[in-house]
Amino acid sequence: MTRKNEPKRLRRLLREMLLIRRFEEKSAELYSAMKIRGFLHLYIGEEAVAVGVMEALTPEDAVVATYREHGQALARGMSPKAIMAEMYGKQEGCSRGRGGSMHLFDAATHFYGGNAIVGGGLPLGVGLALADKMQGQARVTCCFFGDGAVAEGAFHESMNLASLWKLPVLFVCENNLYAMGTALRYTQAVQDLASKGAGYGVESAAVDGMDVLAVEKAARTAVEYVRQGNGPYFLECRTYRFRAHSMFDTELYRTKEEVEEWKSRDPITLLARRLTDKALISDQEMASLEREVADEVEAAVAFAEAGTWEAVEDLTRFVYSEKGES
Amino acid sequence: MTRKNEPKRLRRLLREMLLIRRFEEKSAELYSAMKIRGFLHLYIGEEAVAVGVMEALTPEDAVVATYREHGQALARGMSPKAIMAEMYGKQEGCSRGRGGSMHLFDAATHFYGGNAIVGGGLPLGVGLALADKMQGQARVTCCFFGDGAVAEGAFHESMNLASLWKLPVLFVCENNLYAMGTALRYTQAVQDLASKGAGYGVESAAVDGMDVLAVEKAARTAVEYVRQGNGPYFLECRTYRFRAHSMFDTELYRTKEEVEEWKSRDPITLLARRLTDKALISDQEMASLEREVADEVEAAVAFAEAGTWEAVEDLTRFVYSEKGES
Amino acid sequence: MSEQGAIRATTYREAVREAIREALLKDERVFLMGEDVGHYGGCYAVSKGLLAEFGPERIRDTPLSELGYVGVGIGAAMGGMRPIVEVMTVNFSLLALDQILNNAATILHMSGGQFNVPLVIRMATGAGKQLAAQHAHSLEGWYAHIPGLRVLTPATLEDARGMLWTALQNPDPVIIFENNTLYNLEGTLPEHAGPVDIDTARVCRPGNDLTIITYSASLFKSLEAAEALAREGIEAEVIDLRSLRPLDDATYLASIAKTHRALIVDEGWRSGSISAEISARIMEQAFYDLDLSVMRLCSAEVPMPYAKHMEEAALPQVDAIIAAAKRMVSHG
Amino acid sequence: MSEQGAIRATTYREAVREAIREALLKDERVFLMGEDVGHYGGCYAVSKGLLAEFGPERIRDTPLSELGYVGVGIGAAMGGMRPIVEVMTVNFSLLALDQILNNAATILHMSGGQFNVPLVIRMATGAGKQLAAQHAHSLEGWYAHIPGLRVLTPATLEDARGMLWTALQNPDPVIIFENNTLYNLEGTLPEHAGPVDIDTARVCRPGNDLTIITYSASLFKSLEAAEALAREGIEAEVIDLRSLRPLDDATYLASIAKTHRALIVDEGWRSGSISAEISARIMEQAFYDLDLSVMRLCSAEVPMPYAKHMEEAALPQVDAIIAAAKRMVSHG
Ligand SMILES: Cc1ncc(C[n+]2csc(CCOP(=O)(O)OP(=O)(O)O)c2C)c(N)n1
Ligand SMILES: Cc1ncc(C[n+]2csc(CCOP(=O)(O)OP(=O)(O)O)c2C)c(N)n1
Ligand SMILES: [Mg+2]
Ligand SMILES: [Mg+2]
Repeated sequence: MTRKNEPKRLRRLLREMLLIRRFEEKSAELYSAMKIRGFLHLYIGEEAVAVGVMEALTPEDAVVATYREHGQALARGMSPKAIMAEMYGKQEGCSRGRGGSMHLFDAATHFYGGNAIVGGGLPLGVGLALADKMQGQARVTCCFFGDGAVAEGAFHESMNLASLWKLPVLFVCENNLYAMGTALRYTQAVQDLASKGAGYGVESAAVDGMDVLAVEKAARTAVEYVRQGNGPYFLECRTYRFRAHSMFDTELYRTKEEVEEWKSRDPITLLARRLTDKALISDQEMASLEREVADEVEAAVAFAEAGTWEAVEDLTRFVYSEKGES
Repeated sequence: MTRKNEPKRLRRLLREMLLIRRFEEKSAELYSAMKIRGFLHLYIGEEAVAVGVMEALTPEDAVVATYREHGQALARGMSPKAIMAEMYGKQEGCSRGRGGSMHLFDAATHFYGGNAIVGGGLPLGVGLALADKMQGQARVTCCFFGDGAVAEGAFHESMNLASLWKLPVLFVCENNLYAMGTALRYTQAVQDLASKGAGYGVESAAVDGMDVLAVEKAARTAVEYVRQGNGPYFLECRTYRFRAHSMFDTELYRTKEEVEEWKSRDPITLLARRLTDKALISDQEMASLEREVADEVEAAVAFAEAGTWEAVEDLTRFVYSEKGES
Repeated sequence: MSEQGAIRATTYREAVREAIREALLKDERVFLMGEDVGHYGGCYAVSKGLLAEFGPERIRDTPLSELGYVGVGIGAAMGGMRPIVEVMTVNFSLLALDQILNNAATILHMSGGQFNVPLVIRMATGAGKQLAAQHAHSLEGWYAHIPGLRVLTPATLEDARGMLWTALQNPDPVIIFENNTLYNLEGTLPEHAGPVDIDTARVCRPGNDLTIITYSASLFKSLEAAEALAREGIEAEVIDLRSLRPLDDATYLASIAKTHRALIVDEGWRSGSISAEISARIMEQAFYDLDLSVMRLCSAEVPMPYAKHMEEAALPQVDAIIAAAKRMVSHG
Repeated sequence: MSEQGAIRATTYREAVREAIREALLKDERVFLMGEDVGHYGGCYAVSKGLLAEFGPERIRDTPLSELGYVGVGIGAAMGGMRPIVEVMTVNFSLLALDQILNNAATILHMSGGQFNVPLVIRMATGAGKQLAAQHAHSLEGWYAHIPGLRVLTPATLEDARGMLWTALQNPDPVIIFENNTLYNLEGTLPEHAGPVDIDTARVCRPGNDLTIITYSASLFKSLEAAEALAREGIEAEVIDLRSLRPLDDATYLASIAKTHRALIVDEGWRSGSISAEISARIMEQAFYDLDLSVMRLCSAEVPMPYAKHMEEAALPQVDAIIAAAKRMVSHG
């Protein structure tokens, strides 16, 4: 991260957020067009979290995410084509069409899934970190989850285990203030989530999740701490989802005003403004960024459209490993 | 609790602890004699906790306990006869011989069981408190559990729910430093258990669990707080079990010295000494206390011996309620 | 016009909502508790409007703490309330299974009959919406293994409307499984439709050629298959089990005594399914009534795939029912 | 002297310990994790001495966090280790069932074959020690319902010694159920006893008059019954299933083709038991081989009672096996 390359880097971060945004806007359209089915949870509004955190990780690090994981998957560098094909249910999808939107997986980028049981990914993440520690690997496992997951027993048990054994886990809580339609104030006696680390002896911090650079900075501190063998770190990113929880949500539980207020802090606009203010990006460059991203999304859709259906005869594959898979 | 009656009250507390002690010593003998079977978890050394806490409760309050619950059951005023008969497996037992040592129940004294899933009683206790609150009852539910239970997700979820809904629960953690054979330092990243209340906004305190008067005092403060509608309270009682975890334990995990050191703070000796020091009990009185207690234990054994076996034909009773039981 | 009043159009979802509303109105000990039941209106919109009508004490949003709040429901039931605990789907209920099996189902027995647990748990179940391997399993038959529980599977509007109250009158824990594909089911109910029994299976369509035993969403596939079979001269008797624990053996055995052929259609995974139990019972109790062995059509033994064609292939479908029935009839 | 070396006296407990030791010695990716496996030496003394030999990293005591550490085992398996996770008893494993079913059993499939979970979970199971309703259930047959898992039930010393290594070579999750009444079982094993297959059932005693299908601790009751029956001229073929998922249908079907009578002895609750599945399969695949319907002897459908006489009455016993066998033979 030399000063010289910084403008370029910032433009890349902007591009990454933009790709998530446009990819998901397209996904919503495709959902309405019935090309994508099942549950579709959009990350729109929260892009700074995935992009900022991922920037602090190395390609060797491991990632565990939730059902709202398009952002993480894209920021991780997974192919938009494979993700889109997955949501189409095509065998060219990253999970061969078996997983859908909630279960994106990619061994190549150490993306250990899309887990759709709230809190279900946390013990997994701790286990990956245990394996790394026992094998003497320097890898960090970054585990994303929502504010809702903090109430689950899995959170409690995972935080304690990771701390007790000083494991290299970065717990990233995406606090968007709602678990589905239930506001944090109805589910947590103590709503300052970052304060919960103390009960487990886990170093913690909270950060503005709408500011990608703030997230990145906090994540770098956290990753550094973890990588040095100090044990886990709990990073609360305060963010907001601009869209409904899933495509079925009528959003009775929050006001338009609240949504609008948060939208005024759109992470993409925030970074774009910063770049234009400092004249680090021209209107032309901005337009070409948009064009590139649009092309990439279009290419993903084309790939998915051209994808093929797995043969029904293969239905019971992957229940057990095939020979030579171990 | 007038000053005048205080000596009498202290002698009663001593007697209660002594009853637990002698009852359990007898139980251990009967276990060796194969009269009692299954798991038998002795409370010896921890008597001050049950007796001190129970002293702060009213007869209307509810109690939820663990598999190590002879002490709570006796301090609660359950019949030693019914408890002993239960451990014999006789139908005169408090749970008709269906439950055994780990599952003592008694509707009359609001004793909601002996729960043998570690942490399993906590949600139950919260639910009883919720029912009371919704029905406008002033009752407190007192829920006992061990240090081991604190690691369970059930603890986390129960603490949060009780605090969120401001329910009248007194959480009493009997921290005897070991969960079976695993020392607290191997299971908790943060070993100051009372500090865990903070993460849930639950008022908390720790107390010397070998001193029945200290326990009582702390419990009175806690019960008062809860009864006034302030929500739950978490009381950590620091104590020690003098005996093995259960009758199968070879105690490889702790030193004789450690056990001896704690034994030097035997809660019964401590109170007895205090009483003799202040000349509130004479040697004769002490001896007659012992005799009374011995008689009571003997009577319990005689009752259990004389008890009868439930007919095998009734095996499948109580899987579902019988008519008119609702 | 019957004494139940005029006939109105409604849906399965509304029928469940009406049942909850009625219970809340009739018995002040009743309350509804679960994730998103209040402000969100229920993940399947079942409880929409109830928060406004009954307030947050009785329409109680919970944190994501399945083990915790199911246990709280058990305690509240023991404490004199009549909770209806909603778990979003049976897949998440595994987090609460310890409380369900080790407490709800055992406390009456462990306490020698002293404490019963009058709790109702409602859960969505079933596949069909491409929700994949953590949201689409049908474990209701699996739950039916547990002594101490009653397990209900309302398929019809009448049962969606009527089973809840009866369950609430039951002194012991009852789990009601609502198949997620049924919520939009349309039909009619009398205005004052009320409680129904929860003890017996129901013959939904009479027939002499074979008996199709099924429950929940598969009932409609079975009825559709039976119509198609009828056009080819095969009359299938279709039985809706309604309760998976206890099973009403008498109803299906009576049918088999007449048809001599039994086909079970079951959305659960085949091995260890409730259909295995039914098959075993038929053999034990009606071996000599059978012209040929009982057949089972179940879900493929695979975590539910996302892709539509794969999900469809994993589930028992109308065509497969028709084909199986024809094979059975032509055989005997 | 065979190539397995000299025959030595041993116990089931020691056989399991030796299996764990061997795995730890042979493969550095293997570690043992669970409650009280280290300092306490294992709640059934299985892992006694291993902490001293292998240290706390590889003999890893866990907090009471079943959901958590089973999930950690899954993650560690995905991360390249070969964990042996011990859950004290199957009763407590319900706390971890979400991780087992929704993660361990589904991740290979959900990931389209990318991530397998080479995890072994060991649990004690079974009744017989008056441990009552939260410590004494036999749910191994219930676990066999779950696609993606393999479920093993070693009954013999040979299997206690040999199944673990084979399970560790399996790329997918395996659950090994050890019946708590077997740990003290005495017998002999060759010095170098090693891995055994985990795919097939075993005919433990040949016979022509009826087939007794069983597994785990009930094997010994069945063998005892068979001896008694032999004294009355009835030769029972006794089959130890060994694996409950997958079931080795071929072995018991071959036996039934010969005996025409099948009795299943199963310590699980009857309704929805693995014996129901076996009964259904026999009917489906060997209907015309049967002289009479398959019989099941299972546990009474009751949370396990504490009192000794009641617990005994709840379980399938030798006398009942003998009586059932006689009834079946005299019938056909
Ligand atoms: C154990 C479990 N319970 C319930 C659900 C249903 N559900 C899916 S997402 C969700 C809300 C989760 O909220 P949060 O953790 O804050 O994440 P967010 O969706 O806000 O990103 C719920 C209740 C589930 N998937 N898993
Ligand atoms: C969920 C669960 N896991 C494991 C056990 C086995 N077990 C019984 S008691 C016990 C130790 C509990 O320790 P603690 O909570 O400190 O209570 P203590 O026995 O010291 O009173 C264990 C591991 C159990 N009963 N339940
Ligand atoms: Mg959220
Ligand atoms: Mg303890």
